[in-house]
Amino acid sequence: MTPPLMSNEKIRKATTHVSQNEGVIFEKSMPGKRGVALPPCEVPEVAPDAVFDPGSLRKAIEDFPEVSEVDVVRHFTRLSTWNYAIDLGMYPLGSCTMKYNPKINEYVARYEGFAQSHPYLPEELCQGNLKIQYMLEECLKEVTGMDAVSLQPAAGAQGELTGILMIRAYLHSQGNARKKILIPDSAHGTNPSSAAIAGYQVENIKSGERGCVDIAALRNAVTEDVAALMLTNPNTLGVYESDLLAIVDILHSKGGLVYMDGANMNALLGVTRPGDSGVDVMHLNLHKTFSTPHGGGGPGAGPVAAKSHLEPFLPYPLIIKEGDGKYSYDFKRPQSVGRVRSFYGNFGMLVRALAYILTNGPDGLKKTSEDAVLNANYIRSQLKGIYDLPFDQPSLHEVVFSDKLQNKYGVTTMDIAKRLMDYGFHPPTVYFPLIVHGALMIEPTESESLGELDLFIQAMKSIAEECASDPDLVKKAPHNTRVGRLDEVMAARNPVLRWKPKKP
Amino acid sequence: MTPPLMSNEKIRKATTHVSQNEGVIFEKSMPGKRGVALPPCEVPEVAPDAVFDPGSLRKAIEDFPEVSEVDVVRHFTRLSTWNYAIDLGMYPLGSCTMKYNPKINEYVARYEGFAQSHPYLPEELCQGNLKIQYMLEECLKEVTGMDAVSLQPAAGAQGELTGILMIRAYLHSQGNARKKILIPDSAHGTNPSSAAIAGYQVENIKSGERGCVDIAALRNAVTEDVAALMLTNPNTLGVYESDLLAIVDILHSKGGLVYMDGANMNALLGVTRPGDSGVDVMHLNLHKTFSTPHGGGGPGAGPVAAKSHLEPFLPYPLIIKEGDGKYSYDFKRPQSVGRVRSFYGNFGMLVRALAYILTNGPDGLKKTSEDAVLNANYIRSQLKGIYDLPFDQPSLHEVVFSDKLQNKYGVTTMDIAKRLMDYGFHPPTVYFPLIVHGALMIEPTESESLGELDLFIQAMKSIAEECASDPDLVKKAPHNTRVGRLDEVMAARNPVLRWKPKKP
Amino acid sequence: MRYLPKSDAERQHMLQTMGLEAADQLFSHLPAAIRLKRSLNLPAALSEPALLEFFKSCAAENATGWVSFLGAGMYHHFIPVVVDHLISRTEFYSAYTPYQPEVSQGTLQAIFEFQSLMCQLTGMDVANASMYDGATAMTESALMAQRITGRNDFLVAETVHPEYRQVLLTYTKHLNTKVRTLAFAENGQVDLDDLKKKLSDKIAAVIVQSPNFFGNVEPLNELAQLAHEKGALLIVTVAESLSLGLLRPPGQTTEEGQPVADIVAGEGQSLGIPISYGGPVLGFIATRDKYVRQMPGRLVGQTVDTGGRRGYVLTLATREQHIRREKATSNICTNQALCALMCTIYLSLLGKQGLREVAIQNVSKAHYAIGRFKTVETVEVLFESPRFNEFVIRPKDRRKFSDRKLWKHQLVGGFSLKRFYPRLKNAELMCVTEKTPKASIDALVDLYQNG
Amino acid sequence: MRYLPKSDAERQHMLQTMGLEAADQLFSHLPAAIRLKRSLNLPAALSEPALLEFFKSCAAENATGWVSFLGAGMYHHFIPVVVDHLISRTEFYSAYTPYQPEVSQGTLQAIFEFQSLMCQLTGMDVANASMYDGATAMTESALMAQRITGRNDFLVAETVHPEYRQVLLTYTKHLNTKVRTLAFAENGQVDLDDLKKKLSDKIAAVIVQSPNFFGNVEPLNELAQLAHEKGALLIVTVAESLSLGLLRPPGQTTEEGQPVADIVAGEGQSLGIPISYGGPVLGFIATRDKYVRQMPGRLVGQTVDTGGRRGYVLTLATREQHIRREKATSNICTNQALCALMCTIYLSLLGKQGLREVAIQNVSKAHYAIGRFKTVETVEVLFESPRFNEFVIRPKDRRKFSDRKLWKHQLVGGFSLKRFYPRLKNAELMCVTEKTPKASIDALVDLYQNG
Ligand SMILES: Cc1ncc(COP(=O)(O)O)c(C=O)c1O
Ligand SMILES: Cc1ncc(COP(=O)(O)O)c(C=O)c1O
Repeated sequence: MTPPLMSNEKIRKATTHVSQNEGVIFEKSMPGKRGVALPPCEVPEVAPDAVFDPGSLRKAIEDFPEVSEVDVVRHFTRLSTWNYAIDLGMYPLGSCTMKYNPKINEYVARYEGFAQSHPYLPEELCQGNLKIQYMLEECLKEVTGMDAVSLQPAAGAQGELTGILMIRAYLHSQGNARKKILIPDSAHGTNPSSAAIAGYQVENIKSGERGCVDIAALRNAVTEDVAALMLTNPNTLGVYESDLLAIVDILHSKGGLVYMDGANMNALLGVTRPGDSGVDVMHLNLHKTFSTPHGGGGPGAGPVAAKSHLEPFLPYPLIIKEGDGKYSYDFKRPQSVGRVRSFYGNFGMLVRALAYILTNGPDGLKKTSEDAVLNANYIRSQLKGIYDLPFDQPSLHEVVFSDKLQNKYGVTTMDIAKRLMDYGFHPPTVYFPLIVHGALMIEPTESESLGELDLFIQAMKSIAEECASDPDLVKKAPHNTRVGRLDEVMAARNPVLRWKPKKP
Repeated sequence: MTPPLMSNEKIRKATTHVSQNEGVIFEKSMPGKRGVALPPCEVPEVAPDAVFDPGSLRKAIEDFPEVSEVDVVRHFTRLSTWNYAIDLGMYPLGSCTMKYNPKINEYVARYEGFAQSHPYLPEELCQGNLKIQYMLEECLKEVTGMDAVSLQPAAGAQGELTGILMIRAYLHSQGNARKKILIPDSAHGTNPSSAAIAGYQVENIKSGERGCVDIAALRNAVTEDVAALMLTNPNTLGVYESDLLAIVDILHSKGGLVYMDGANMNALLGVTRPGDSGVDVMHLNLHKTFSTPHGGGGPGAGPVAAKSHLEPFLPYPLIIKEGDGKYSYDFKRPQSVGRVRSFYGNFGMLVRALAYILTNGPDGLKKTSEDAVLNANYIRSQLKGIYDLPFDQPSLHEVVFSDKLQNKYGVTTMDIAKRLMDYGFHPPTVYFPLIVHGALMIEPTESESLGELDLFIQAMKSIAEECASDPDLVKKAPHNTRVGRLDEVMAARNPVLRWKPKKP
Repeated sequence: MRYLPKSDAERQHMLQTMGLEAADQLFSHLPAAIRLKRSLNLPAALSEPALLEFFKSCAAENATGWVSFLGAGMYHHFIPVVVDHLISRTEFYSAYTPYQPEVSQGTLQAIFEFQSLMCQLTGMDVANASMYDGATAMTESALMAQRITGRNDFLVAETVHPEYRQVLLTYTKHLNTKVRTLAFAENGQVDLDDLKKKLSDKIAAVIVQSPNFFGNVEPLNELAQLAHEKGALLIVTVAESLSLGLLRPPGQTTEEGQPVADIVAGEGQSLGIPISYGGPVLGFIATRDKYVRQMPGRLVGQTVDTGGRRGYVLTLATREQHIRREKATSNICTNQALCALMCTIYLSLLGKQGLREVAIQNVSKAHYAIGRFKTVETVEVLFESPRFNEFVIRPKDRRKFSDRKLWKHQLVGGFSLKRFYPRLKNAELMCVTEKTPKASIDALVDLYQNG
Repeated sequence: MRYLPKSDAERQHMLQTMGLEAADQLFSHLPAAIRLKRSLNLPAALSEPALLEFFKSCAAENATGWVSFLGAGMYHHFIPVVVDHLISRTEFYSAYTPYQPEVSQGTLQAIFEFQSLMCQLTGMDVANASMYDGATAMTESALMAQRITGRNDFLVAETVHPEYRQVLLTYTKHLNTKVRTLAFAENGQVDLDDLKKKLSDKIAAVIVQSPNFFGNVEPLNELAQLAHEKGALLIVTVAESLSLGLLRPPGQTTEEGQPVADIVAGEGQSLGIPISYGGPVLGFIATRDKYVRQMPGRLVGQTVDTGGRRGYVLTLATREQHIRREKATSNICTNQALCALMCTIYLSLLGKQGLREVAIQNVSKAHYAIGRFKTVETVEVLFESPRFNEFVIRPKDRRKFSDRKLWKHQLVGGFSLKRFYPRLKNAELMCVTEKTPKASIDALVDLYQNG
């Protein structure tokens, strides 16, 4: 094994340091330990078998953890130190918009008045929550240039499904729900998957030479069978679909609609509004553009924004502001696609997103997009030539390189990604979009300082040199993490998906 | 340089992992960056030179940081990851009682009603604060067996000073403040220092063969010049001064008093009360026994507890509970030693300490001491023979070994301490108490599980083997930390105590 | 702009390295026609104190600190502060999905533990890394049942949470799927006769909730037997997952070794997650090993690294949208990972004994309340079958007093069932948990008694 | 017992390895006579919910959310939530004093930054790692002056915070030290004639506060000249350290190159630390290089490791009690490190511009209030010399309305000076900061106006 590399001239951003080991929580269990003391019950305790048929009761849960509060705190604190995090450094996952999560947002979302409010509180007793949702809807309408918003979808993918279901319901109301959804081959996997769940056939359209929608090909593909085009814009190459107006036209002229995946809106705040280009419906990822934390995989929030002709089809309930300034829910939405999740969406995320918008204001949001685009272009300009840039279109918020120049040394994108860990960075998104072979998709976001960007660029350059001078070093990376490269094949071949006690 | 050791058979508790580098905050500064937006001023802004003589105004502060919120969050988050912490593992610093800091205590101390309360609020408007202090005083009286408590001292050392000043004032009121304070040579440095600040000569008394106060020597030393004996009990060897009753007698019979350094009360909760043994005045370290966090060096709280004859001399104000259940401050304390700090002590720490006591209750506190003593004795029993135990008296909450057995390989206590870092532990207290040459003072506290204790024991045994088999490995430790052994001599010879911009 | 770590001079410098002069040029390739030519019409930026003030005032417009008897899918339970303390570590909340395992072992191991705990709670072999909420978990497990059985239709008990049923409809009504409801019997449980009548070989799954929407525990063994006889799966949804601390896990076989639930899908909010107006909460799905490849959502699996050290990775991704695209088992991508972490911490703290004790406190307090209501002549207690912490009452004359009267005492009454069950006009679903003070129960009952 | 991570079986096992049977045997060597033979008479253990309830009720007995005009040494300033977020990292708050630098670089570098910032703010060469509070910082700097000058006595302005002066007395009255007070002139500043009269070659230091207890800025240059002429040091204490963002740093020399303060010792609470009923707060001492070996308290210094990498350690420990024992410069050991960290984070966030702007907002709002009070006929504004954010008013007839009347409006008036200055009966020290809403100032003035 290559000896782990300490911080050195090459590796400037990081070094190595002691890191605590820790087994799974079950391995810390010891009969009789407790992590919580309950208050006394206040009322006479009822024996379970006095209420339930003994057959419907469970025995003590075998092997369930028994640990003290100290054990729990140590366990999860130690685990936490094994993670990379935004507050530790740049997290350049393309398409993920890993921006700074403001602490003030975490603070306000935890106000008791929000955190303890029950979704079935009478409207009069939760006007604050209604107001927040209403304001956020107004803000998102303005940012997108759309006419109506539903905050219900729990994440981007659910926003997509909701939007496509709305398109279906709309077209159905026009007499024909149609059969197909067109999706560029550069799209995120959730797009085809959402379209399929909405009952549509998916037809992939090949990207043109420049990585964008090929207008001629699109024109051919759009028939009366096509319900809609799902378009990511800027697309997953970080490139603005400059033909958007024409694209919209093509669809509309055949009675089809345009759905926009707004996951990449971080490039466009205050710059251009999809609604103004004729997009019919779109979703936003509040956990990308609007800074709500990713939480190690979720929760997010994927509001849907639509033009007025689609408004009747939004999920119920909608929020209305009455003449007297009071807010209420409107459940009587006969054309609605229905409910896509219980209650009102991931409300806690909505609070955070509104806090983000109010803190930034219109100028701040615009500057945010400008800086995000500036950062991506700066990286691009510094790494171009060192890494292959498969599409030379102007970049917005992210830039996609490939491993082509490194392949000749037997090094792949995955190796480069792992080696970046030794340099103290989280890797970029890899092997996506699928239209780029060996893609390295880099989205710095606006949260990176020039210093951090320069460190990243230096690391990428240094790795490119290593690929030539010592390819094995890169291929065997990471060396400085607490575990080496993990065997994903074995995990899938012989799935161990839960802990079980060792057989004695 | 020895290559850093990864987790292996020997080193079970830890491995190494990437760790972010970070310069000082000034090095991240860039003119024009900001970390805060102020609200508008609401009133007309006053030009400073309209109020102040221009000569009394400052220019912009040269080289003061200009950074964004993101920079600040990253900076301090990265720094934090360079620290060891209780929630990462055992922190066996002897005499420091590094126990678990309950999270609930942090939570309640931050209630706005406490955190935002001004010390000059009229008593009627801060009854909650008065009640908390009153209750804590009552609890501490019960735990110590003393008659009165002042919560004012900010830390243990200030508690000592307060206590000695009270002794001086008391003796003075009896006609003669006397000249000397006797202090065993095993005492913590704050004891002689506090006595000196209180205007006393310090006379060291040599510990007896068994590490405890030598009764005969003491009897000789106690004259009419002696104001008091300052006694740590259990002493800094972790040994109970079994002759306490005799010691008290000797002092009292000559008109002297007994001050007890109660820093080690974690051994004695519910077991024995200093007041019941005749101690006149003592302090407690709430940041040791009562779980308030150490904060990287403070704040703490060092309440003083006294017998009734010393009560008139406590710092003012005292808290009284009136007949109607209202609380108030009593400032009219003509014999008081005066005020030792502003306001009412480290109130936030008092809230935490009371929360700790109320959570544990009487049984929990006793069990706490039992477990603390059990843990120390378990370590002792496992490491005895492998490390030299200079004093064979029964241990309470801590055990003191020496490096005698390792010296023959050229390895010292400091080397062993540093090598423990590679094993994922914080080192014990080293070279204290002074009466043990090369002391390794180990206080596990009750917060350690059997698993963690066993890992520690295994690490200590493994290091002992390394001392014999590969002494250089130990002498050059630590190897797995982000910086190697630091040059303390250079730091003191050529002090660089503040950042300055590099000269261009 | 305090979130933007750049000075104007730095921006200028960066632009210059690219031969640009102004940031606007970065967008110059966008068609002029679609550029926004004005500022966004949004409120001006707020300082931090002003922001705090704003949200404080919003929060104050909600009833805060009141005692509520609302349950119906979201439950007020006590959550130790340790949970929030730990999830507030930036390494947890600001991390992304653990696609790169070598720098994400903390999240991965925690999810692995979550999966393990959910298996223990539900009596199943395998559980996924989370779903959006109980409603979508149930819905996606229905789609899963379609894939497993190759059948299309569902029978859903009317005692399943009405909003869960609404979501199921949303996800299926455009497909060729029939969703029929099963009536409830007088004791509040599923009407077995109705089930027998409606079961057929078109039915992919029978879907019930237990404890059901009225708080009653369903006769799962009987339901399973009937469903399985016709080749349908039994999906058990659990909205009050704390009940799993006391009740027989639906995934466990009967005493006779017969399978009961084939999929357990539910809502984990009760297990350490603040109610937060209904979201973010925690959907979960657990099933048997043989169905794992039909499961939606992420899964973490154990593996080893190059040095043979144990580690964890996302696995079986061929089920998922980023690999399988339109053929994926689900479109879910971002899930509710942080809520799963809360649940993992909560369950670790409560532990074997604590979880059982809390469950028993819920039963005890609810039954205390039921007992009290039974002494009130003007109130009827409906649905006499075993209950966990919810029950239905029907005041004979609810007009006797208004909700407002309760509000004056900072009490919020139960959930009015007429919204979803017009037949049950005037009936209210009451929830009593370990957090409901006895004094509030007494006060509420007194108000119902005396108006 | 949730803080004790051991089962009874484990305890038993551990005891057995030592040949013991019961934990009590661990204490059997203690004399029986002094063993406590009963349980401690303390309240029974509280569960977490009960504990929260208790402290919530205590907090609610304090006036919460009111607007107060109290200052007098503790100041209400806005603190960004980032400060608390960061100090809540367990690696900061649960760490010990950084005696072992290789595993404590986070704390050490942060203290080094704190020292650097305090030097910048005070205009001094060197600052220590913190003292308990402003009062003890001032007191210990007085003792330091004794060591430096070899002299014994002090002249202390009566406009120094009265509690600081009380602490100075506590620390010195048993020594052979005379502490005399300096009167204040009609404009609120130190009476220079009184100073001239009282200065002698016995005086170790002249001690003043600026802005002083009445809010007035002292004429430091003149004071320094007079003190230095007689070989005394000038100690400047600062209670409202935010003023250092705007006012000339006392450590800076005059335009003519003359030294002003020799030691600056004060209270840093204003710089990011919650008021918390007066503690924990943040004492600091800064001085010139030449006096560093007489400084009390910890110091962090820069050094290198075996590989030449930059690092930080505690240094110059030969001044301290653990090395020098009775000859140490101070007995301080535990200090206020976490508060120093808060201050470091706060100053980093505010930065060069922000700090100045907050200071100006304080001046502006205070002067707005002064202006408003000057329009009230029945109120006199005392002490006409430059002020930062505090000022003294004297209502001609304070009986016109009671404090209770203010309280009804959730306002708390100024600090009544008669407690420390019987001569100033009826006078009140008012503090107005950036946090005081204009509306509250207006409301207060109106109440003084209209009774
Ligand atoms: C372009 C794009 N579309 C859609 C999604 C799906 O969003 P979510 O993960 O919130 O479901 C993502 C994010 O993963 C994305 O990057
Ligand atoms: C035995 C003993 N006495 C006194 C002290 C001083 O306490 P503090 O650091 O709180 O001033 C300490 C702690 O450092 C100690 O261990």
